[in-house]
Amino acid sequence: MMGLTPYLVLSAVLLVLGLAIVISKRNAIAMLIGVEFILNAACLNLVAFSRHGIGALSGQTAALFVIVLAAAEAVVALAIFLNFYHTLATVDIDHGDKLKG
Amino acid sequence: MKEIELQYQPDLLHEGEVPSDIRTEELVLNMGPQHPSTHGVLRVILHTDGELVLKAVPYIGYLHRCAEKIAEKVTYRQFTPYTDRLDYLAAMNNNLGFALAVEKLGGIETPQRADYLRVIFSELNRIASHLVATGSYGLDMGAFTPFVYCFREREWILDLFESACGARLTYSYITIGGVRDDLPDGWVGRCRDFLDYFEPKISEYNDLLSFNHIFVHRTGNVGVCPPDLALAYALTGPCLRGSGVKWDLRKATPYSRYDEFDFDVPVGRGQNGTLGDCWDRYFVRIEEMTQSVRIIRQALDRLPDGPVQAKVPRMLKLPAGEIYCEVENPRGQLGFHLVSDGGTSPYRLKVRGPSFCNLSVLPVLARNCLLADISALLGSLDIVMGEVDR
Amino acid sequence: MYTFERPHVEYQGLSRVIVRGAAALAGIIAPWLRRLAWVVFLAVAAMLVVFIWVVGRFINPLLPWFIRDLVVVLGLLGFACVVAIIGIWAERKVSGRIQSRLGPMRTGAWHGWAQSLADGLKFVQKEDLIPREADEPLFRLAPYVTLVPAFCAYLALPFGVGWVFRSGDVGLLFVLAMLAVEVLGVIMAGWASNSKWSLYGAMRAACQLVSYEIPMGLSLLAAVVAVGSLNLVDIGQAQAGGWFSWLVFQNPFLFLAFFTYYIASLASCKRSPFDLPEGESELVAGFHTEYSGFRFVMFFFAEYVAMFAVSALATIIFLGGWHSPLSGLSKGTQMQFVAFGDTSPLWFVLKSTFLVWVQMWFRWTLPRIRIDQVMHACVKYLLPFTLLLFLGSSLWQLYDNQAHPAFQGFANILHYGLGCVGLLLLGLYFAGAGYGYYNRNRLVGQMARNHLPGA
Amino acid sequence: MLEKVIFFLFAVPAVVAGLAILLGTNIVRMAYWFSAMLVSVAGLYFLMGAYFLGVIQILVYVGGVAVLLAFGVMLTSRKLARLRPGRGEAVWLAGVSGVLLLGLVLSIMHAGWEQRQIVAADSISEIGRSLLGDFLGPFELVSVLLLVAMLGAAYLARPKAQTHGPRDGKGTTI
Repeated sequence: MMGLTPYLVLSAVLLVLGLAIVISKRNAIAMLIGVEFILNAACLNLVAFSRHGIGALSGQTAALFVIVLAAAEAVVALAIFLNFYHTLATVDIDHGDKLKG
Repeated sequence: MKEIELQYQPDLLHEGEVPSDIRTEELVLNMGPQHPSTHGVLRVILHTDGELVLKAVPYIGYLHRCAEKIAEKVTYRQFTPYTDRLDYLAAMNNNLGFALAVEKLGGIETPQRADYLRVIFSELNRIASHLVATGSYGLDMGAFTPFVYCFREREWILDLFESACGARLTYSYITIGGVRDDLPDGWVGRCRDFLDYFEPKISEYNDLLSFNHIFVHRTGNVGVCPPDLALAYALTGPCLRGSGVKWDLRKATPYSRYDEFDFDVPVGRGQNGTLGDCWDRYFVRIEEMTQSVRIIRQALDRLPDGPVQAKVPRMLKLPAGEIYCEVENPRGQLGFHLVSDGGTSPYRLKVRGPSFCNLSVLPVLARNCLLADISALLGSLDIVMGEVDR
Repeated sequence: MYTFERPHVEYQGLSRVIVRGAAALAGIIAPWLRRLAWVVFLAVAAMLVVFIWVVGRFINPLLPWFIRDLVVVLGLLGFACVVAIIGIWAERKVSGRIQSRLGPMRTGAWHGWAQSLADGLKFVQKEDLIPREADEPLFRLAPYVTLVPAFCAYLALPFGVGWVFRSGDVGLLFVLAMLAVEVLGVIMAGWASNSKWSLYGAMRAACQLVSYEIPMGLSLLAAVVAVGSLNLVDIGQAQAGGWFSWLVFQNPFLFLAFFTYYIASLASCKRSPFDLPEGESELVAGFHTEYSGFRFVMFFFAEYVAMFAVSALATIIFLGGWHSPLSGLSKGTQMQFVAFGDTSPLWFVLKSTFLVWVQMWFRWTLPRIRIDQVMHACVKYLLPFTLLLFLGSSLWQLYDNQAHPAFQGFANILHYGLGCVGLLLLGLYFAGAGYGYYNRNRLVGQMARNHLPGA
Repeated sequence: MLEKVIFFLFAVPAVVAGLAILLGTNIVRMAYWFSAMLVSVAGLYFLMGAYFLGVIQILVYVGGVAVLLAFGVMLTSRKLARLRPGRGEAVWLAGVSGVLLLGLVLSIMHAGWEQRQIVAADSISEIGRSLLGDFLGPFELVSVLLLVAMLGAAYLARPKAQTHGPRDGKGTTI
């Protein structure tokens, strides 16, 4: 029987990896991947707590919400990036400081 | 005429058409010369944006064999086999066109039985050629079965040809002064058997392919070629008639003995979309097969006895002069411009290939269509690369 | 001047050992296979029967769980392979018969049954081509990513009560998820090939498969609402009792949902008329243009494995699963098969095979749809329609119970009526097939008969 | 024991995928590494008995979001943005992340969680009940949000220029 700790450590590693990806990449899609990493780390935490801690299945339910939100976020973000790409011909978010393309 | 050409001029219109506020990824796609739906060795350069084709430019010449130059070095009789190789799906019709041109310039009279046989064989070959065209059009649209059905029927025609002249693709049967051999015993009966078998099959193709909902939606309203555009680009044959222009050389300027037969000229009516779309071009071919069957039946009924070959010297010399003679091939008007200096071989022979002229309209029709429509367009124009490149 | 030079590529590592071994083995076996084709055929059939019997009778209850699992997984893997091999052969025979040809007749003794095995041997010995500009790791990985999820879907498919590897609460969702993962491999293949035709195929696959997952799932959910479980075994058991208790006849919404599911499943398997990702008259071969040899075989396998998987799902959800259509007539005493004692897997496989055959029938009859029509059909028609079906099915569940006797009576009449419609459709099918069979010589015409003696 | 093995079977690929994305420069491979991470996390959900969540993770994330990302990458990969930080930035980033990770791990180790094993019940119906019971408000909010996201994405991705769209009606292909 494994405890809660390995899951939490893994989720911490994923979180830090996601943060590092978001910070280091300038490509919008790579940054989106980083954000998804962070969300997955959070989900992992929630599920681990719902399995080992208090609160019955509310952790899983919350994780479900996170997945749904992440999907919606990815869709909107990609639509924005594609528009961005169409107007600026790049997905480098450093070029995003122009108000008009 | 001038403004029509300008209106449809592909390259003039293309500039500045893509709105400049959207930077699109224009992808240059090389379709062919090895591609399943280019019907041979055609190469089309497609400028695409996603699935949308902005511009299509055909590049030809992969099957060029200098047929016209060869004609200047061989005798008139020797050139007949070369005409087989022009439009290899309709070799009989090519033979007929060349023979008629030579006979017209040389003033050679052909026997009546030979004329009737010429009509029968070129109409049979028209059916065979249209079978290939419709079958492979189904294949282009992703329907495999009509292709096999059409080839099944074409096989019978090829058997008939084989028993008459020994060849199944390049016949050289219609020669200068008549046809090469008389019919073998029982050929007429077998031909009638085929016609009886074949006529009901046409409605089978209609059920399977022509009026198939998916097929109609793939080909209707696609590649619309209005009559003025078709005339401006000198389209002939089913491509012209598909645009609703009632022009068939067999009716308009009857050659051989076509004036003796009773048949209709089917034209596109735009019944499943717009007039002149791919479906109209396709369906004209289906209807023409019925008309060909009608002609063959009449010719078989009236087939006279007698010789099949006029007396023509082996080293035929034509009087000096020039002549242009056109016949209605399955793909359009095949023209031979023959210039003679009185020698045993032509001084110059210019061939007007219908596929070549029909292909010229592709860049106009293929602008702003989808990638899948390119194969629909190419299939409905029904080109044979042997004739385009000559 | 560009000169075309291409290094001769050989398989490497383990693949090389496998390929060489298979080739050597083929050299020894092939002559004997030809001579003893009948014996081999019967032996393979007998071995399959014995294997199923042994698994069903003895291994199941006695052994520790991991050996049992291993045996069952291997059995499922074998089953999937057999499905693919027979499917490829059957596709050729079906296409041949539809096109008034014979299809393969020479390989093996009986109607070319070994044709797909021979093809496999041929493909194994082919040169392993990887384009120079391809993204090699992804190029190598893609066939596995396509094939493995299709196999994984079988892990949750129940072939009968007790004939299931794992019957979880999420069986249905698991199968759907595995079918959804398959897209990833297709996109990977299309991208890694570094060919524009492949890329077009991958783009089309991504559009089409992701869009059609939604109507597919919604049609299935309409049935799930009627049963109240996502467990495939429960759904199957809810339809015990013969033809009229199949879910497809339960209410009009489910009747329509069956057809919407079937259309969407055609699209999700990339089968005609939705075979745009590999439409060969437009995209040469689509996403697997650059693949050859065994990697191509894996894509081919994946297609047939997925075809059976979606058909099996349709069988379980709508067509009564493993229940015989006649079981209502002889309640409690299901037809006893001498060796098995339980005929349910046979019924299951039979029904699924029928649906696979219908997929093949479609493929050899219909032309291909254009990409914009595919998307319009999904977003404008199929998606709202399945949403309505889902809503209707939910409402029907609300009223079709003891509290509303009048509606229940009406529903009961409708349900038997739909059953009769189903019987009528089946009868029409068999009448048509019988008519075609008895007039096969006349319909095919003299030409085919003269050229194909024995057809 | 077995649980530990399976845990590492899934945890290691997830971390490797993260590192590969962090250190890699090929954006297409990043998308596939990302899906590898998603599948690993789904495996961990299965390990924890959250079957429904695991399946949903595969269905929505791998079958939907990852495909979408791969699609987006293919559409925009012609001109790549900078995928690797400069040297100084990298050192700075590594330091900060290291410290952050260390702090997180240490705090997790010393938190002293009160741990109870919850018997995995019929999780789907439980989740369903909680979705329509305790979480009804968020549930409705999320559905509204999904609708808004759908409309927003459709609005953003609408065709801008009329001349550019595919055929409108009939006979405009000329």
